Amino acid sequence: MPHRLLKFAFRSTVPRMFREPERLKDGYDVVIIGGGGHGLSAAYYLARDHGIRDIAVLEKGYLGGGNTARNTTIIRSNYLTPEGVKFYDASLALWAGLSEEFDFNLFYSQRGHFTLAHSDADLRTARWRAEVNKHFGVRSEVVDAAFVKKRVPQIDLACGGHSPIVGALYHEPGAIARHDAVAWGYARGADSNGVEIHQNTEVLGLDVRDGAVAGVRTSRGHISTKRVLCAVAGSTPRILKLIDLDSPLVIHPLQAMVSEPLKPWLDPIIVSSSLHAYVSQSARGELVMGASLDPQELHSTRSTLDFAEGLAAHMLDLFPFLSEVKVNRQWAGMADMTPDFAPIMGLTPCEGFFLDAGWGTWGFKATPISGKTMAQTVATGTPHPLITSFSLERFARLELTGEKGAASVGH
Amino acid sequence: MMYRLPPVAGEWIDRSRPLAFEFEGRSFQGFAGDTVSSALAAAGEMTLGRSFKYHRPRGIFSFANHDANNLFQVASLSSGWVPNVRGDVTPLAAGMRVAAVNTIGGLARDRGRFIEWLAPFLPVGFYYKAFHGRNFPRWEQRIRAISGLGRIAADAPRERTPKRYAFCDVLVIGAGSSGLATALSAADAGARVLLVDENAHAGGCASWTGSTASEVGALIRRVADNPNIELLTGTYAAGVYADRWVALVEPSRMTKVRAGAVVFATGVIEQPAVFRNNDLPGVLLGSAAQRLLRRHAIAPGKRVAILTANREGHELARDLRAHRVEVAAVLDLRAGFGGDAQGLDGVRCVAGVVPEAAIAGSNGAVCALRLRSAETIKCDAVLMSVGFAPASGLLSQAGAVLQYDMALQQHVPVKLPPGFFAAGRVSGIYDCAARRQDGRDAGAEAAAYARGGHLGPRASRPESTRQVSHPYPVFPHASARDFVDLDEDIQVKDLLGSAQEGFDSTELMKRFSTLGMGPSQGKHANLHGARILMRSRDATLADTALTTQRPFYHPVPLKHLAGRGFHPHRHSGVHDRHVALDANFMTVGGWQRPEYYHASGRSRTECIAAEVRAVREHAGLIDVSTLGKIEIFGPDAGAFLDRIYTGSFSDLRAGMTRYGLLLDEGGIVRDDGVIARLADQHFYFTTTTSGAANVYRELLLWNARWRMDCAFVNATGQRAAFNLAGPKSRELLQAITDIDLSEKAFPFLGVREGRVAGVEARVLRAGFVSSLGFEVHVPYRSAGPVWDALANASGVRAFGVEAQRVLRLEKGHAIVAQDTDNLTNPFEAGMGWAVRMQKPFFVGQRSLRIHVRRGVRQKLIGFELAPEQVASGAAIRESNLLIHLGEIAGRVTSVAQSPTLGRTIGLAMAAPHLAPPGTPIVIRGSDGRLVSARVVRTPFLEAE
Amino acid sequence: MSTGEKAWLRLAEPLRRFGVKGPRAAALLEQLALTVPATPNGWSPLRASDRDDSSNVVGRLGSTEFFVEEGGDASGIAALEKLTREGSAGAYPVLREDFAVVLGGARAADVLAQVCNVNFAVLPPRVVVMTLMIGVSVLAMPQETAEGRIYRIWCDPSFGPYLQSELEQMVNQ
Amino acid sequence: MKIIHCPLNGPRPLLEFVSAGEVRNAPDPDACSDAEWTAYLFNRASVPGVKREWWCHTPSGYWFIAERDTASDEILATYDAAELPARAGA
Repeated sequence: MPHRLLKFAFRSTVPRMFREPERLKDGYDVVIIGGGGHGLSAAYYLARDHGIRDIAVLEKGYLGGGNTARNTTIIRSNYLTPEGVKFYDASLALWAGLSEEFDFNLFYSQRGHFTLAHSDADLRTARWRAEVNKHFGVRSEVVDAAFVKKRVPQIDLACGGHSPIVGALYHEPGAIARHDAVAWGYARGADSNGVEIHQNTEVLGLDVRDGAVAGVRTSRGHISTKRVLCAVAGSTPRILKLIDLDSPLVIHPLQAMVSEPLKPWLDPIIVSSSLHAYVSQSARGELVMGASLDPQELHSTRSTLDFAEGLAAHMLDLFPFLSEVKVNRQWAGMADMTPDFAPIMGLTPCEGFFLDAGWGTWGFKATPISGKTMAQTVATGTPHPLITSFSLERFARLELTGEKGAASVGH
Repeated sequence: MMYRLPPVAGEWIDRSRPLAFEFEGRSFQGFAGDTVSSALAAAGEMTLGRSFKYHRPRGIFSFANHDANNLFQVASLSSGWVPNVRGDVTPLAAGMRVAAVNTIGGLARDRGRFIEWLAPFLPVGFYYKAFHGRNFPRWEQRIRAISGLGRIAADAPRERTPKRYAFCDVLVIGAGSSGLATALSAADAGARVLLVDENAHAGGCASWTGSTASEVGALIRRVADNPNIELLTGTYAAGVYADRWVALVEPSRMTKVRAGAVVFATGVIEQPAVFRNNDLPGVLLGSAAQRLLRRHAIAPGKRVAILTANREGHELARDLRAHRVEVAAVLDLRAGFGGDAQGLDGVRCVAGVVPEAAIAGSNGAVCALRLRSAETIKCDAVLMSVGFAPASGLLSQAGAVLQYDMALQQHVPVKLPPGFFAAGRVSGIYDCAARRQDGRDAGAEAAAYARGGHLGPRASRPESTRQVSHPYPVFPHASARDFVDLDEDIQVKDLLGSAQEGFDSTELMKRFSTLGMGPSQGKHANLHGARILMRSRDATLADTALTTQRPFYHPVPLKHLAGRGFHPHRHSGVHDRHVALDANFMTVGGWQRPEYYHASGRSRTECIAAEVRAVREHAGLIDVSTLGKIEIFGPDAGAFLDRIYTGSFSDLRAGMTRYGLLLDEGGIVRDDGVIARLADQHFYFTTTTSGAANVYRELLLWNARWRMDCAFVNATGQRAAFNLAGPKSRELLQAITDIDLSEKAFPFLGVREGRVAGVEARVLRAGFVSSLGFEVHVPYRSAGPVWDALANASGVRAFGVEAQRVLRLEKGHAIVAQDTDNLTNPFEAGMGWAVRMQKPFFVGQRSLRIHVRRGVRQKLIGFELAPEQVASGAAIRESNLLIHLGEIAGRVTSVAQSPTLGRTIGLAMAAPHLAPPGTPIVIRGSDGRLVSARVVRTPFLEAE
Repeated sequence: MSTGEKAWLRLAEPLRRFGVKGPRAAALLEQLALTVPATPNGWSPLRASDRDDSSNVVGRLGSTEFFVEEGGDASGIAALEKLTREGSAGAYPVLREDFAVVLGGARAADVLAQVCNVNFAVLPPRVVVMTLMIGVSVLAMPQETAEGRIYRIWCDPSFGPYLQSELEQMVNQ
Repeated sequence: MKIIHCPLNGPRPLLEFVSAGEVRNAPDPDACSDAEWTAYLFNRASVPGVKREWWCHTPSGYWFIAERDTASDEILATYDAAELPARAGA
């Protein structure tokens, strides 16, 4: 038994993991809108690496209650574009050390990640990603169907005879983590570095003077500040509206569902872009399943039956023996999609207003690196080298990233 | 100990039909009408399962699918092992083999029970605070091994259960007395009513709460006799979705019903009292005892104690005595119980009771209940009737607003979305007559709404003031085991601990403690969890919302959701010919297409090479029916195409074709095809196979915006198309057509209409795979004979998609979406020649101007490998990277060994500075080897 | 809802099919003394002389497109083909090689309920429904005949084999 | 599943429709600046609210206009594209 457990037996009270400040101060050095993984991570690195501790994190609801709480926790770096691969690879490097860093177990678990190919077009994309990944030292390989069968003996390679699996992109570093714990870990880290976290605090307005941020109006009073970081994913358009900033973001629901707990049988993460389905088994034994975005714009986390029906059909194409396995719950998050499937990070035309958005279906895996790079960007006022190609102006320059080519299913 | 009673009026079991089954390797017998759990209970089995975390012995608790105590691994005659079967509600079947889930070495000797000894070291969220570090992978493996419940059987078959659509005016969910009354009144108002109940029979709890079995029976008969009402029992509403779209799960089918109006008569979920060892087998809910008694004629014990705080508990006592079950005591948490105890003379009724702990006997089940008064009551069952929570899951899915009513100590719906209604106990109405009245009113309102009408406000709403729920039946114990959530083994201290650590909102507490995350989704736990949290914050439930409730209300098997599983696919008019020719099929855009044709004793590569050679040396035939085929008629047809495609078509002569390139508004290459002008106001053109449907829809959208005078016809599936290609194609085709194919009469890029093999055909001079070739388009139903005529012409060989790829590559033709990607503009793809920038307008033109000004950032080039490289076995594959000075400088988009040229040739998207012909380039093979190649002009093959 | 009698499926051969669309399509039908269904997405017997349960029908798809199915010598279709081929302004030919089946029997509605999310019970009797059937775009037309209510169903011929095999499986259950 | 009232085919489930997003008027390509053009290309009014959108009933290939609240997903009106100028003006 790990020694850490021993102390529990002899300790009656435990300290709060993060304080609950009575009131907002009149001003902060930096205000971060959004108490999800990204906002808290940015706060943590600002305080730890840049000595900026006078920070308020404002969360409309509860800590990590947005997409951090709703995503399906898949972590990988097998992207298609050099900028994407480098960015997410840096994220994985940070992920690996977080549990120790926070002395808080995020259940970061490397399981291996398969992107199944059902056609030669799929294989072409898989190889493209593998080649770019390897060029940057990221462990990805195109493997044959037999290799898939070896790692997942139960899978039906024929997919019921409808779209046989011809191979896959195998990404060994692919991992999952306990999503809530990520927000809590960063919250604890930020809190211990002096950051104030204010839950149930909604941003109602932004003061802008001569094109520069001056303050934030909240449901709990006014704050003056010269630097604001917006990290609110699906709510980004609402915030941008407050300073009349246009963006290419469109909000789409991203749905998921989870089965009853089963004894462990599925080790790696399985994604099929042709079947629009992905699945992994959590530490609790639940199958966490998802598919691609809902096609229409919608600012809601409602669930649909046709999503569950379609996904179930594809799950049974891959794993016919799951017919009697029950789905416990479905839910949805609001994904802020960009035209080129890459995030929007960095400075904006409004001085002092920094944007961390466009996280679509890939935000969770970027939690550490988005925080780290945005922290440096906010601290220095110039974009971190890893995020220069994710700038908001790229659209005006008609210089989109090429990530879309690999993102038919964003997991 | 539980045991079977003599026949009970209205029992659900059929004593004439005994069913033999097996549990944990031992033989048992129940009756038809039993559930797995009731059959075991009748046989005196108290421990039916082990808990999720501590592996504590568990037995029947809610007997209503509101807890996860009795989850089984079940193998029936019809299926292999099925995990997580809910024994409380699963009908017993003959020959079932049943075992408890989540045990190590069987239920009785479960080695997992020792985990409980570690309990002091495992506080709430302990796993967040330990196991990390170097050894995590090892720890995680162990944690995974002990977590989870049932086991999958990898050899279980794919079950194909049907799904159906249904429509009704009024859907009533719940066939208790409120639901039955609702259905009848809605039907009387002329509505077509669908009435569903998750139980095997209608009636709900009515027969033991105020009505007699015969009264309920009468209601049920009236419903059965009413032609406007369809009653589905053993069917639960799993989810409520937009526009009153409701998923009904039947044992072997899912029905998706569209309801004009929905009435929730879902009743309530009884909530336990929380005290030490309240999870012991033999400690169960009063309503569970009632179900066992009335439906399955099972006595909850030989000597039972009733822990109550409402009239229902005293009624239960009366009921048990009426069935000759000894009631040791009625222990009421309330200071007094007024008239509730009437008719219980001889039974000890105590008020103001505070429970201390249940005590386990040698069999692991309860043998006594100790009170704070230090008194101990010997009993083999403790029945808890201390309060209820509304079965509001479906209501909140529908968007209802529920509020906590302090008088009732229950959440009640205060606002329902249009078309939704609630009736009975779910609204806090408990008195039986009032429930029926409420149902009648709701039924009338629902029927009116479904007809598009609306009834005014009700004259009077039945009073709902009788308090049946104790405000705080929670009695924490110093040494815990006072369970709030039995699914997850969550005790009071766990919730207090979570709050203490800062997880002090309902959502955060749920997530940190996993309260309500188990298989029963907190049906018996969320309310007390919220009560404990609120008390710890000196607040009341009126100050907070319950955590959001999402689908599904009860879990749904994947097979029900998946249904039969349909996979729409398309067959060309000559699919049977391909089969006869032993084609190797591939799926493209929903079509089954020949990849290549097997030739005995030849490898795939050899077959493809032979097909290529046939085209180069003689003539080959390929089925290109999958190409999109669109016709445009009308005065504006030409002008419309000018605006859609990059080229110009209004000046195209009738009888001629021109290459068409389609961009999106961003100037990115989207699709291409050949556009033929058949007459002044009539164009016929092709699109890529996978683009067909979208391009047609997009054209319709553009014209919905432009409103030009032209009409569109999608002929994709209606016409077959075959390409006869190769030096001999002309003379072979000429033999079976009345069209003059001579170069003069039918020049390159020409199009003609005439007869081929006696069939009306459109013939296009095509150059995609060979300098000389004819694409023959004929009606779908005439495809067979035309194909035969072409295929049987002397020396013609059928070729597939793979050969076509090689052939077009030799001709240097790019394939959209293979040689281009989401960022490619026409100039980068070497298709600038097809773009008329000087036209007044075309889709994508404005963006192209920007692209042009900025200059190309990549260029599609042709390359060939040095022969010695090929000799040395260097293998280049599509998507391999071009490397220049250690950096990525492009990628291979197409590559093939050309049988005609005897060289490895390919196309690559490369940095512009590498584009000039003759430039040496380096390609990194998949094996990491660097292979040198040379940029060459395309086409690789000028003319055959 | 269902009697003991089963549902049946029959291929609608040897009827012929043809279509005409465009602003003057209706005029063309009238010129040939063929019926023009009064309302969009309605159908009627092809000629005034055809009975309600005739296999000769004309359906109106939207407002300016028409779909004709005709047996016997199919003279109506022949005339339409001729005129449109010669190029009649505003009325354009639509090749119709559709896969065509007839679904009937007491339990036909039960089969439909498994493949199609349209409530025919509440639709007018002479309606042509453009909808999806297990993933395939179809035209469906209810008709009262001596055999009771039947459903005439058409779809893109390349989907024919798929639709036929799925429908047959369900009919046989 | 949501019901959409197609002006041509009547109420049908969402399954039968695809959307092309908001009705937007392109700036004059010859008069507008690159910035105006790229703004038209990419930027969206993605604040929740009632929007006029293009919808297509796929089995009939019929495009029409739907006014939809992107917060509640409620569809307030559907009509033929020919009515667009009048409605947009209104």
